Amino acid sequence: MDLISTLVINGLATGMLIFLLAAGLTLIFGLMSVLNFAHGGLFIWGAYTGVWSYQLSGSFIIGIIVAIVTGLLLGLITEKLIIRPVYGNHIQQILITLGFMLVLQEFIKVVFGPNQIAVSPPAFLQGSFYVGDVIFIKYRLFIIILGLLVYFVSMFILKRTRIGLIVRAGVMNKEMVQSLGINIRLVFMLVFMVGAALAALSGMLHAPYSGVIYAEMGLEFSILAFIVVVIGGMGSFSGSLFAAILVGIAQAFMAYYVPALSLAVNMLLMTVVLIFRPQGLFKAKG
Amino acid sequence: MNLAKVEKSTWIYLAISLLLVIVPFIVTGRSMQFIIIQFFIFAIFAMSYDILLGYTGIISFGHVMFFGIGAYSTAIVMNRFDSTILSFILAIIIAIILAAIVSLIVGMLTLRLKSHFYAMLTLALAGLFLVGAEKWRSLTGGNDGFTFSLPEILRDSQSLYMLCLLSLVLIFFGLRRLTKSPFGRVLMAIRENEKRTESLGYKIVHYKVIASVVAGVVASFAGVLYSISLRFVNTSVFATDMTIDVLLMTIIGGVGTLIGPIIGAGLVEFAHHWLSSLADVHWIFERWIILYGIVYILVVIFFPLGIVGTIQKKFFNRQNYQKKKQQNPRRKLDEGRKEDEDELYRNG
Amino acid sequence: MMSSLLRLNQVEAFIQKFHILHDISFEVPKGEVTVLLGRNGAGKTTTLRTIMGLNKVSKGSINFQGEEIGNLLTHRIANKGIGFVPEEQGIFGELTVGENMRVAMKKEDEQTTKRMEWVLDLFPDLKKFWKKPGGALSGGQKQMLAIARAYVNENELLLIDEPSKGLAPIIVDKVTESIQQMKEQTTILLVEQNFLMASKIGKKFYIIDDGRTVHSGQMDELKEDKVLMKKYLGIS
Amino acid sequence: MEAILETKDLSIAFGGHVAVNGVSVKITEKKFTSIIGPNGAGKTTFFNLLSGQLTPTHGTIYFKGRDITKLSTTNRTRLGIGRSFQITNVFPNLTVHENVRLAVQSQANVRYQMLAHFNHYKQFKEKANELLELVFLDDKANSLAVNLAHGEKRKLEIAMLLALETEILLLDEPTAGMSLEEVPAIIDVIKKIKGQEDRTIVLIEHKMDMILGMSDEVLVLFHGELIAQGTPEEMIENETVQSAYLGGQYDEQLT
Amino acid sequence: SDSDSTSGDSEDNTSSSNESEEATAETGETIKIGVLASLTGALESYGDQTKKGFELGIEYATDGTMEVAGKKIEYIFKDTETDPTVARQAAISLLEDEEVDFLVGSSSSGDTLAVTPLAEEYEKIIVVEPAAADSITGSEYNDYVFRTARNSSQDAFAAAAAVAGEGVKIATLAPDYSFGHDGAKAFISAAESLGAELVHEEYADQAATDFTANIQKIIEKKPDYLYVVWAGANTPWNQIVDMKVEDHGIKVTTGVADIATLPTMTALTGMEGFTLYYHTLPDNEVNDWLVEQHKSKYDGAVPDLFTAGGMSAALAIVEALKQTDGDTNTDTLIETMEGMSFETPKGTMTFREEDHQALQEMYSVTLEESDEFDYPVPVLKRALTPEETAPPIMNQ
Ligand SMILES: Nc1ncnc2c1ncn2[C@@H]1O[C@H](COP(=O)(O)OP(=O)(O)OP(=O)(O)O)[C@@H](O)[C@H]1O
Ligand SMILES: Nc1ncnc2c1ncn2[C@@H]1O[C@H](COP(=O)(O)OP(=O)(O)OP(=O)(O)O)[C@@H](O)[C@H]1O
Ligand SMILES: [Mg+2]
Ligand SMILES: [Mg+2]
Repeated sequence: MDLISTLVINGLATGMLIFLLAAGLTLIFGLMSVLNFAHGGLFIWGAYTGVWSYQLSGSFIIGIIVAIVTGLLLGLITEKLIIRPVYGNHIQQILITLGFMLVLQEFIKVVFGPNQIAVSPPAFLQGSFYVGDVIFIKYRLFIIILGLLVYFVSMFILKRTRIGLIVRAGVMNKEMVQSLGINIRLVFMLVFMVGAALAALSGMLHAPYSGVIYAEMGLEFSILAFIVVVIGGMGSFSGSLFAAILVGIAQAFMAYYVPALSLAVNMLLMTVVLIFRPQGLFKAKG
Repeated sequence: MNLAKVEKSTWIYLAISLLLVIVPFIVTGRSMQFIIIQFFIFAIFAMSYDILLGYTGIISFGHVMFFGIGAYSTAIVMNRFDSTILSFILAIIIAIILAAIVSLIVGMLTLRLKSHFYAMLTLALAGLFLVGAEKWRSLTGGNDGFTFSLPEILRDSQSLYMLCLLSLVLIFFGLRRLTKSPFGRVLMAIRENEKRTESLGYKIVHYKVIASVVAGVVASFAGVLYSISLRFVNTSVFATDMTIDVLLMTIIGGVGTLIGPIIGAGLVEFAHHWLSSLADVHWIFERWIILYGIVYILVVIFFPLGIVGTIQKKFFNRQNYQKKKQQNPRRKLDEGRKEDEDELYRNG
Repeated sequence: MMSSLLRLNQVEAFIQKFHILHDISFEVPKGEVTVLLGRNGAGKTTTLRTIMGLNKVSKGSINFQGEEIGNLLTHRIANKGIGFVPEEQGIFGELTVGENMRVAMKKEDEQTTKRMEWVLDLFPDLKKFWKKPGGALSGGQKQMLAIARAYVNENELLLIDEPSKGLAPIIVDKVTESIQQMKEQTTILLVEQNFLMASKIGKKFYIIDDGRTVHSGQMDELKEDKVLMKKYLGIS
Repeated sequence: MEAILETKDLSIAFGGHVAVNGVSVKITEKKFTSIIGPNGAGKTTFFNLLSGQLTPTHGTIYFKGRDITKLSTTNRTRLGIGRSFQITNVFPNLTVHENVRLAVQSQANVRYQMLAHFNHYKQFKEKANELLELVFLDDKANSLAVNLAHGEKRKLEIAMLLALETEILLLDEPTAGMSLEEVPAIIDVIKKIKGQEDRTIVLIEHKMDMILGMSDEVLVLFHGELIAQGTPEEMIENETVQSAYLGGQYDEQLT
Repeated sequence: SDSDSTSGDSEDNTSSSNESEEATAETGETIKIGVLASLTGALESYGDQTKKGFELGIEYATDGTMEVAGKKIEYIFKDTETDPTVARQAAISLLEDEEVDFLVGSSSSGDTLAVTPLAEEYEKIIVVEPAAADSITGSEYNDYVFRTARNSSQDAFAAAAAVAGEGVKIATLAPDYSFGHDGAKAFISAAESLGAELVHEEYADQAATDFTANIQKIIEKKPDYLYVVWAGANTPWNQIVDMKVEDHGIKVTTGVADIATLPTMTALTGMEGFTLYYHTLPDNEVNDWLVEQHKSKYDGAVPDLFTAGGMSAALAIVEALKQTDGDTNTDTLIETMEGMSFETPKGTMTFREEDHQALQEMYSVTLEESDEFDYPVPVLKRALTPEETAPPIMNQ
C-alpha cells in the first residue's frame, strides 16, 4: 500500500511536470495546429535564463519570472519571424521550426557555454518528509500544486472567453475569422506567446527537478510533449493533463513491475491509444 | 511528339548519371567519394520518403525503421556468415523481405489514421524498434554497435561508388515510372482528396499500403547501402534524428517531385560538410550549426515549396500567365503544350 | 437623395499572377439592395473578396462612407461595419452551430441578443441543431448558418454571395423577406444567380463580365429588357 | 418496369437525430427520378447511403436485386453507382484535365498499372478532353482545380461523374451556384443523357423548373421520411409539399 | 580536394614551434596525427577536454619543440559530431587526404567503433581516447587499436576495490543501454570475485525524469552498497537523497565524472567512490606540469576528466616514436607499443600486449566539502595500482 502510494504520488508529480511541458504545446500544436519543433528550444531558453537569474539573484521566484519573460519575448520573435509565414502548412512548419530549434539550441552554448549546469531547488523546497511510511518530496508537491494552478487558470481563460473558439476557428478558416472583424494575427501571436511562456516556465521548473540543465534536453522533452498532446486529444487541456498523469504513473509502475519494458512505455502507451482511440482520449470522434 | 518529350528529360537525367560515373575518376580522394556515396544513399532514402510524403500525402515520423531494418539485416548477415558476395545478396534479400513484411503490417495497422495521428504512431513504432535494437544486445551489440567485414569488391571505394550510383539511377527511373504510371496518378489523387478518390472507384487503403511497402523496401535498401558504406552499425540507424534528416532533405528539395529529394539530399550533405569544415577556418564558425539552422529557415522563406517545387511553380506560373494574356477564353489549347505543363508542374 | 455608401472606382485586382479584375466601378446607394450579375468566372466573387480586403487592390479605389478602405486589413474593414457571407459559406466545421455564432458575435449586448432571437426565428433549424458541429449540417443548413452569422451583428453594409444557393424555395422566400426587412438599416450588396429572387429585392444592378463592369441599370428595366437579359444572362 | 435500385426501410441516425427514417423506394431503371424536400430533409444523407459513404443503422439497399448494403463506396462505384457531390469535392492541386482523367482511368479499369506511363493511354486523354468540352471547361483544362470559380467547379464535378459512365447517376444539386446562362446548357447535357435512355438518373434539386421539366417521378422527403411520391404534376399539387417546401414562390417560378 | 583545412594548430601553440619549423626544414619530414573528437553536440565538453589535453601532451612530450626524432609533429582535429557517419567520413579524410600516421579518438564508443576498421584497412594505429566500451579492445579488437582510455571494466574494478569485500551485499543502478549494462556487469563480476554478493541489478531509462520506482526497489532489497553507473546529464542523485537511501543503511558509491557534474553530486557529500582523474589526485611531475600549464593557458581553469586522457594519448604516440626513432612503419610501431610503458599525468601506463589496453592508475576517493568551491570535490583515499584494476582480456 505504501509502495503504491509512493509510486502514485511520484508518478503524479512527474505527470504534472510533463503536463506543464505539454501545456504550451497544447496551445501551439493542439489549438493552433502548428507543428512547432522549436518548442524544445523555448523550453531550454526558459531553463537557462531562469536558472541563470535564480543563481545570480538567489531568488527562485525571480528565476521563474525571468523564465516567463524570456518565453514571452522569444514567443513573440518566433511567432513573427518563424511561424507567421507558415501557418497552415505543416511541411514548411517542420522545416523552419527545426532550423530554428538548431539555432536556439546552439545559441545556448554561445551564451551559457557548452557545459551542463547543476541546479538545486531553493532551500524552502529542498528535502522530503514522511507521512506514515509514504515519502513526500517537497519540490514535487510544489510541482503538483503549480501544475494544477496552470491547469485551472488556463481552463478558466479558455472557457470564459471566446479565445479558444476564435483560435480554433482561425485555424479552420482564417479568412472567415478576419471577415468577422477579428484580428486573428494578433490573437495567434498572443496565444503563441503564452504557449512559449508556458514552455519556458516548464523548463525552469524542470531544472531543479532533474538537477541539471543542458542544451540537448530540449528536443528530448518536446517529443514527450507531443506524445502527451496526441494521447490526450489535440487541443484539449484536460486531455493533456490526464495523458500527462497517465504517462507519469505508467512510467513509475512500469519501472517497478515490468522494468524490461520501461524504455518503451511512452511509445507503447501511444501506440495502444492511437490504435484504439485515434482521436485521443479526450476528444469526441469527429 | 509526346514520346520525344519524355525521352528528352530522360536523356538529361541519363547524361547527368553518366557525368556522375566519371566523377570518381576525377575526384579520386576517397573522403570526397565517401561524401558523395552518402549523398547517393540519402538521396535514395529521401526519394522513398517522398513516395509517402509528396505523392501520397502521408507524413511519417518513423520512416527510419525501414532504413534501420536494412542496415541491421546486412550487418548481422555479414557478421554471421562469410564475407562473400553471396552473403551480401542474401543480406539484401532478407532486408527487402523484412522491410516488405513490416511495412505491410505497419501499413495495414496504421494507414487508416489521419495525418498527425499516423505520424505520431509511426514515431512510436520506430521508437519501439530503437528500443528493440537497444535491448537485443546479443544480436545488435546495443547502442555501441558492432563492425563487420565485407568482400573485397565492396570494400573498394570506387566500386562502392558505382554500386550506389547505379542503385540511385535505377531506383530513380523506377520510381519515376511508378509516379507517372496510372497508379502513381491515383496516389496523387489520394494526397489531394481521399474521399473523392474512393468514390471514383479506387480502393485507397490498397494504394496506401502499396505505397508504404514500396517506400519501405526502397528505404531498407538505402539502409543496406548505408551499413556497407560504414561497415559498422549501431542504434543510430533507428534514431528519430535520421527520420528528421530525411524529412528535411525531402522538404528542402521539394515534395512531390523525385528530383527534389535528390537535390535536397545533396544540399543537406554538402552544406553540412562545408559548414562544419568552416569551423577549422575561423573560431567564429565553431558554432556553424547556427548557420546550418539558418539555411533551413532561409529555404522556407525563399523556396516555400522546396527548391525544385518553387522553381517549377515559378516556371509554370509564368507560362500560364503568358498564355492567359494571349488567349481569349474559349480558344482551344494546343495539346502538346498542355501535357507539357502538366508534366512540368508535378514531376521531377 | 441617396448617398452612396460604397463606391468602387476602376478597381483592378490580381490573384497571384493572374489579372482577374480589370475595371470594376460601381456604387452602392445607402438603404438599397444592389445586385451584381454575371456568368461563372466573371469576377463577382473576386469583387466581393476584394472589398473585404481578402484580395489586394492593385489599382483604383474602394471608398466606404467617404473613407478609402482599399488596402486595409480585413478585420479593420469588417470592423467598419461590413459583414460578409462568402460563397463557400466559411462554416467552421468542427465548431458547433452555437460556437459558430459565438465567434461571429462582436458584442454581447441586448441588441445582439434581440437580433439573435430574430435570426433563430428566421431559421429554426439552427436552434434545433445548436450543439451540432457545423460540418455535419446539410448544405442548406450551412447556408442558413452563414447568413445568420452575418445577421447577428449590426452592420452598415452586408456583402452576400449567392445566398439562395442550395436553399429550398420556402427558405429562399424567408431570406428574401429578411433582406427586405433589413435593408432599412443595413445596405446590401448581393451576388445572386436566382434571378427571380434578385429581381424581387434588387433595385440597381451591375453586370460584370471578364473582370469589368459592362452594364448597369435598374432591376425593373432589366426585367423588361429581353435583349440585355439574353446577352449577359442567357435568359430568354 | 424494372427497379434497378431499391431500398427497404432504410434509416440512419446521427446521435439521437434520425436523418433518414424508414425510407422504402424503388427507383426505376432508365428513368429520371427527382428528390425534393426542405433543407435538412435527408436528401444528401439518402444519397450517401446509396453510394456507400454512410452505413445505414437500419434497412437494406438492393441493386438489381442484389443486397449491397454492406459494400464499400469503391465497390458500389465499380458496380455502377456514380455520384456527384453537393459540396464541391475535387482534387484541388491537380489540373482540371487530370481530375477528369482520373475518373476516366477508373472507368477503364486501369487501377494498379505501375509500369506504363500514363501518357501511354492516349484514349483517356482524349476522352477527358471531350468531357471537358461537353461541360464548357475545355479552356480551363490546364488550370489547377483550386483556381476555378465556384460554378466552374460544379461543372468539373459533373464531368468527373460522367466520365465514370455508371448506369446510375446520383446528382446532388448539380447546378447550385451555376450561372443563369449556363444552367440551360447543363440541363441540355443532362437531357441528352436522359435521351439516350440507357442510364438511370436520380437528381436532387431545389430548382423546381428543372424538376418539372425532366422528371418521370418525384420523391418528396420530409424530416427524413418519404412523405409523397408521384409525377411532378401530382407533387406540385400536393398540399403538404406546397406548405412545407415550396412556400409562395413556386408558381412565380413556373412562369 | 575541399575546404578541409589542415589546421595543424602548431603555429599558434608556442613560440618554440617556430624554431621547430626551421628544424624540420632540414629533414623535411612531418608526422601527422589526426584527432577525432566530439567538438559539437551533446559530448562537446568531452571533445574539448581531449583536444586541450592532446595539445598539451604533444607540447610536454616534445619539450615544446613539436618535434620528435628530428621530425615535426603536426596534428589535425576533426569533429565527429557524435555521429558514426561523420566520424567515419572524418577518419577517411584524415587517412586519405591528410595521410596521417596516427588516429586518436574519440569521444563516443559508437563513433570509435565506426572508425577502428579503417585503422586496420589503412594499417595505421588508432589510439582510442576516451571511448570506454569494453568491445573496442574486446570483441571488436584489431591489432591497430591501442587504448589509453580506461575501459568500463577498469572502472568496475576501481569501484569494486572501494567497496566490495567478503559478504558485502551490493546492488547496481545503471542506465538501460550499452554503457550502463557493460559497467554494471563488469562491476558485478569484479565485486563477486572479491566475495561480494549481488542482491539487485536495476536499469533505468536514461532519459527518465523519475527514478522513484527504481530506487524504491533497491531500498527493498536492502544492500549494503549501491553502485551507480551514470553518465550524461539526467542524474538520479537528487532523488537518491530525497528518497533517503542512506537512512536505510545503504551506502551509495559511484564514479566521479567531470567537474561540471560535481555540483549535481552535492547531496552525495561524504560518499566513497572512485575516479579515473581529478587534477589534485595523481601525485607526479607530469600532472603537476599539466595542471600548471592548463591553468596558465586557459584562464585558471584546471584540467578535467579527459584532459589527462588526451594528454596520455599524445604521450603514448610520442614515446613510441622516440623508441622507433621516428620510424612510422606501422608494424614496427605495433611491436614497439605492445608492452610499452610511458609516463602520463596518471602515472605510468602500460599497453598490455594481449589486447592493447593501457593499464593505469585509478583513484579511490571520498567526496568532501571544499572551502574553495560550493560543491564537493573528490579527495584521494588511495591510488589503485594498474594491476589492481587490470580488466580481463576479452579479445580472444
Ligand atoms: N486562385 C486563383 N488563381 C487563378 N485564377 C483564379 C483563382 N481564383 C479564381 N480565379 C479565376 O478568376 C476568375 C473569377 O472568379 P470568381 O470566383 O470571381 O468568379 P465568379 O464571378 O464569382 O463566378 P461564379 O459565378 O462561378 O461564382 C475565374 O475565371 C477563376 O477561374
Ligand atoms: N455526419 C452527420 N452527423 C450528424 N448529422 C448529420 C450528418 N450528416 C447530416 N446530418 C444531419 O442530417 C440531416 C439531413 O441532412 P442532409 O444533408 O441529408 O439534408 P439535405 O436534405 O441534403 O438538405 P439540403 O437540401 O440542405 O442539402 C440534417 O439535419 C443534418 O444536420
Ligand atoms: Mg462566385
Ligand atoms: Mg443536401
